[in-house]
Amino acid sequence: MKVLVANRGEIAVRILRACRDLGLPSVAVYSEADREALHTRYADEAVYLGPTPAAQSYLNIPAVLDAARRSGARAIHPGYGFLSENADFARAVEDAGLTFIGPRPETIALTGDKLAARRAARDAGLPVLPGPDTPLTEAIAADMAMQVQYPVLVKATAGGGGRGIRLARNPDELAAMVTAARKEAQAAFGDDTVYLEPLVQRARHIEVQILGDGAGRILCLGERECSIQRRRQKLIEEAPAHGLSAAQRAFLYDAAARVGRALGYRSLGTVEFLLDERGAFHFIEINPRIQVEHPVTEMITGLDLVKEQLRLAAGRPLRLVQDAVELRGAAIEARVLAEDPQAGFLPATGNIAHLKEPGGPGIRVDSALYAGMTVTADYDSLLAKVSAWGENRAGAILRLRRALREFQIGGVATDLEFLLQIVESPPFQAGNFDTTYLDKFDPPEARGKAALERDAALAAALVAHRKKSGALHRQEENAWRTIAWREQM
Amino acid sequence: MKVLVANRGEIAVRILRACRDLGLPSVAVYSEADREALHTRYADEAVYLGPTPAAQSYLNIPAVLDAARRSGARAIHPGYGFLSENADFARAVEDAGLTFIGPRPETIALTGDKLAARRAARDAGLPVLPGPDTPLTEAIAADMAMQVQYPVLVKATAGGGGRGIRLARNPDELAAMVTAARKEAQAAFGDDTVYLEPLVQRARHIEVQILGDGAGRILCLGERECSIQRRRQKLIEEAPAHGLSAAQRAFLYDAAARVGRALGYRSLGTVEFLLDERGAFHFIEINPRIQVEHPVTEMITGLDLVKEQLRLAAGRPLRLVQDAVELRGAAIEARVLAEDPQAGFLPATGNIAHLKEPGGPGIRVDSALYAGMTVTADYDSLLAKVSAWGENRAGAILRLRRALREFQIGGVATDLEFLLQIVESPPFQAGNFDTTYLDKFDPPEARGKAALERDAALAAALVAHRKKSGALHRQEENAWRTIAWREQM
Amino acid sequence: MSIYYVSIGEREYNVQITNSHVLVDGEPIKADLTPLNENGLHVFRQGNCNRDFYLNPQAQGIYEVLAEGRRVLARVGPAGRRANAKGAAQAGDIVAPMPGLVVMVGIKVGDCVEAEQVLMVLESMKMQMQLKAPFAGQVKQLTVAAGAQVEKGALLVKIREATE
Amino acid sequence: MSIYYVSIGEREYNVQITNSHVLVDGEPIKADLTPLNENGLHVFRQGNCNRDFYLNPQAQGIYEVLAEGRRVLARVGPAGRRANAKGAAQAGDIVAPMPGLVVMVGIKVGDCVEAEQVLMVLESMKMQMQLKAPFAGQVKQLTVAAGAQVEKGALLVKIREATE
Repeated sequence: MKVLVANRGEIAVRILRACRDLGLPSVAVYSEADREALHTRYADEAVYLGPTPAAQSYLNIPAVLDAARRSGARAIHPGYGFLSENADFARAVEDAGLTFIGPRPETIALTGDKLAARRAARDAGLPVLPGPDTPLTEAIAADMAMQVQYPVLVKATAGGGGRGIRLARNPDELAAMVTAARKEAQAAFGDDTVYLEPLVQRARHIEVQILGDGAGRILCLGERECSIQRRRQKLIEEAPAHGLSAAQRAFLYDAAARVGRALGYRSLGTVEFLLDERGAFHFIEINPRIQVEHPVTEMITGLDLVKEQLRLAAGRPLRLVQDAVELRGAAIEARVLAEDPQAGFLPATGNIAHLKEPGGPGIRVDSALYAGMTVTADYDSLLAKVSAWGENRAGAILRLRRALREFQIGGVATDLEFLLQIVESPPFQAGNFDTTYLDKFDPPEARGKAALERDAALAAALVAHRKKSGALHRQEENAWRTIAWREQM
Repeated sequence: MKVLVANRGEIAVRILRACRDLGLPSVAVYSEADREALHTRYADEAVYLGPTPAAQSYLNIPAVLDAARRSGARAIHPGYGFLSENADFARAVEDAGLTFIGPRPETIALTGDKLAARRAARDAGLPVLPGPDTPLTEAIAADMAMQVQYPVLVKATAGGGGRGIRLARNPDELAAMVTAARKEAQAAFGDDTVYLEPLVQRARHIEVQILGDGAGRILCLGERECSIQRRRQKLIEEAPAHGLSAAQRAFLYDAAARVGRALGYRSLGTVEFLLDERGAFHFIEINPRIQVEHPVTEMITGLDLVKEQLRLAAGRPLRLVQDAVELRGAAIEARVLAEDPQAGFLPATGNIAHLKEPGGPGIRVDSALYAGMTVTADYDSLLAKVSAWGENRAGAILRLRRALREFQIGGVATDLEFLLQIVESPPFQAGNFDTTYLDKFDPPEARGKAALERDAALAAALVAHRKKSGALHRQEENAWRTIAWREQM
Repeated sequence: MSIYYVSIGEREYNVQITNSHVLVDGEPIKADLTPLNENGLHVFRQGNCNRDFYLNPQAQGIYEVLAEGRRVLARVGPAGRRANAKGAAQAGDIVAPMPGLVVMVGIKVGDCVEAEQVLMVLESMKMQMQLKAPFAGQVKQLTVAAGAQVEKGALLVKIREATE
Repeated sequence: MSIYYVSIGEREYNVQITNSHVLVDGEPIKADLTPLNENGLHVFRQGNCNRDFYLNPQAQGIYEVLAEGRRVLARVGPAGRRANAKGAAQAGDIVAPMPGLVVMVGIKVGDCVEAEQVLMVLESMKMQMQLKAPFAGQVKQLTVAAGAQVEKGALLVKIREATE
């Protein structure tokens, strides 16, 4: 089965690695900006899709299908983002006689409509947040504004990735927020349908990984916690979620499996819940694809989720029974982004002139980086994922901290220091956080900051001096070395 | 507890990582050749030991003790090699009021004398190869030459690392091999005592990892197989050993624990056995230190062996009971050496101008490499260890293969291609090998070798051409790109 | 002897370098910086402490310094002349706060704008950002059109107080 | 047009390069080599296949090429002149087969040696190697003493057949 990976960056490399591990021939696709990208060099073949804008390349359905046809690929893995949640794409792939590595098109369509997914979850007996089952307009909002419990969220039914969501704090704000959310949803998803959902205060984001065979059998591969978010973007994820009781976990897994069975779910999926202060779960949505944060589940289950997807897509049955799924230890992932915390987390670009990825016991790095790579503003800002496994959560945190300190990316601003600050913060270490943790996050000044800055100033002056002195510098450097040397003896 | 790591290279970095994970302050030591080595930059402090030759630096006991005194270290971890099996060093460390992270000096002395270790093992009820319990001289050899079963090994009692061993095939060879072994042993270990041991034909090398608290409690952390050796040097190691029966495994663990208890063993140790064709184990020796190949045990047990050593050294009790030790999946390690297979595996040196270590699911890299590092001939040739975990042996092999293909080290010859050839060879994959596997190993010509060489020739000519054309080359390159581009569209 | 003025954030350091020693703000520092490769990786040695320092010269005398998981931008002023950390931008000069694509331009030269009025929208890595007028005034210059790719720091618009 | 003779092992390739195409042994090849950084990493593109090629120029026109887990040494002879893969060493010239330390020298200039006689011992990465006389003869030249550090390929001893 020749597999075409309709994606780029770390997830394309991740999927191509699984293809290699299974001995499957692979095809990468690329846009003009990605002509030399690592994923094109990792695959057996690489096919050009189109110009740099995603709409003309990675989102261009005819181009992707044509690449599959030209390369003789028999199956398409969409990764996450791009076309992964596009039911029309999944259908077009199947109509072309190819295998879509993911849920059935109708499942993708259903999960893509948040109101429909909510109805399906409720029908399957899952706890769902109260709220009307119908789309909201400004007129309806005005009618019901006084009956709503505030604060309340206005959410796009086609939403995803934290976009198309607005918070209304009181009846006066509601109509305006409906307008704002509809406008953003229209721009982002081409669909301005929105609905109401109560805001769960101090909520934790807990999600369950499921794997289905499409014939009613569902495996539940444990949960992940993704409460560490900045502007609704997950930043640090872990498995398992800390502090859940056995009863909570049993409830969660049962709920996830139930909705999976109800949908006859095929391939990987994630059932997302909010956990409120009182310990109750509320279904929010289903993500019908591999998640960015899947490595933490792989680390605690010992499974290779992409390999399982590929095996199922090749027509094999589910390999495991639920009782054979054993969870071991704890794993935490941090997302290394090309965003500059010192400049309000604005996207950063540049050439990665220097790169040193971390290693050693318990560390896994997923990236598509290489020294010399240019980070452009064309796609998203995820550079790498660092995941750490430990016998328990505390051990995983310490290893993650070690790995973040080892990671060196020169030439482009990243959030590495910010990730370190989170990982080193006592509330995070104590597991005392919810999805609003980063809203109020104000790390103390790092120990030794003044000395480090002085040393950095000195080092920069020395390099500038040597640059100026040109040929002289070797000589002077040797003088320097001799001095330092003498002082150590 | 401030820890001084009396070693260099990957194992020094490995131990320093464990110190970071436990929050212990650390001290590196270095010779003149290692002034900028990664381990000096990884530790909190770095202390100069002496000139480049190991005898004046890493083997210099007073210098190491002085470094500990000057830095205020409270414990010393010797790693493997260098002073790790030197009982005098362990005693000197304890006499200086410091903690030696390893077995008691008397245990090291005993295991360092292979005849004494053999007696101890036999007394503990372990199966030991037949042979006189006394040292051998040429005169004794001449007397007994006719009674010996050939082939037979002449081994140095102080031996280690595969040195000081000679094979005698018949009575006529025996005396000469005794002389040769004594000479090599004297040169290598300063002790020319040798003894006789029957050669076990088609043997597999199986070893058991133990961890003792020094008070009689021994944990048995599974076995490793290290039969893939070149000239008695382990090259690929795995855990668990494939194809053992439950009864064999129970016998092995019981034997290892028994000798460990008999010695009141403290810290990490490895009990080595040969497994003969008929499925019987024969004790050969005990290694009183962390092994190069410990990562495979860490991967299947989920334990961090160095952290366990450090905890025990800090006075904590053993954390686990035997029943809590669970083995999961399979792990295989390959040693990346600066040795040139195309030149008879002679050591290679050079500057690592380009470096790309592998990553992704199931891969662990232990190294002290960095781009720009100079590999010298001063110490041993181990550059990096690549370890792969899989749900089973076949899965681990495929991932290891993927990682070896990803690994790029430019500027110094390595055995990477040779490792790939082994990992890809059907007998290795089938588990059909013994310690002589590499003696007769003759891999088939790689698929696509001719095309690859032609492409390499073309690429080298292009680079030479561009170098010659100097400033012109950008322009030409662009022409090239345009052509290639056009042809793809 | 050479003197450099180095700015990091709000702080400025005076670094004096001679062949045998350095002074930072007048205080002698025993330290040593040795390149490990040609890409900018160095070891910074001070006392018994060896540290990886990555130094990457960028435009305008700015050095990116990575050390111990942190990233610092150091602006080195030429010997004997103070660095100007703020640059020469005037109030009302709107520069690109990030690299990206101009997806919308809502003004033209000569327009009068209100304070907080959206002038244009930039997009980078799927994130959109509105650039607003810092005060009421008139558009004196506009350097880009929708569809343009801009670098961080590029001057996009000049607003000046209306001079009726 | 430029012509290069490239030797890999026993095989020699004739590479012709013009501005618009290359021929290898007379056959046109559609391929493209683009540098990815300044350290020697390239992408080699041929048809629908992109491959990492690392190219590292070494002494004497030799290029180290890493690709697909393999390492190849390619000797590029200057345009129009064939490379000599064997070099100019004569029989009886003993060169260092590996870099290392000379730990013992058992001969001096003028000594007569037997075939297989140990001339000196080299040590590298804890491995010792004896260098032996290839035939009986006389030591004409000795370039090192015990304790010397030698590079791979360095001439250590010249043995010539005894000319009694």
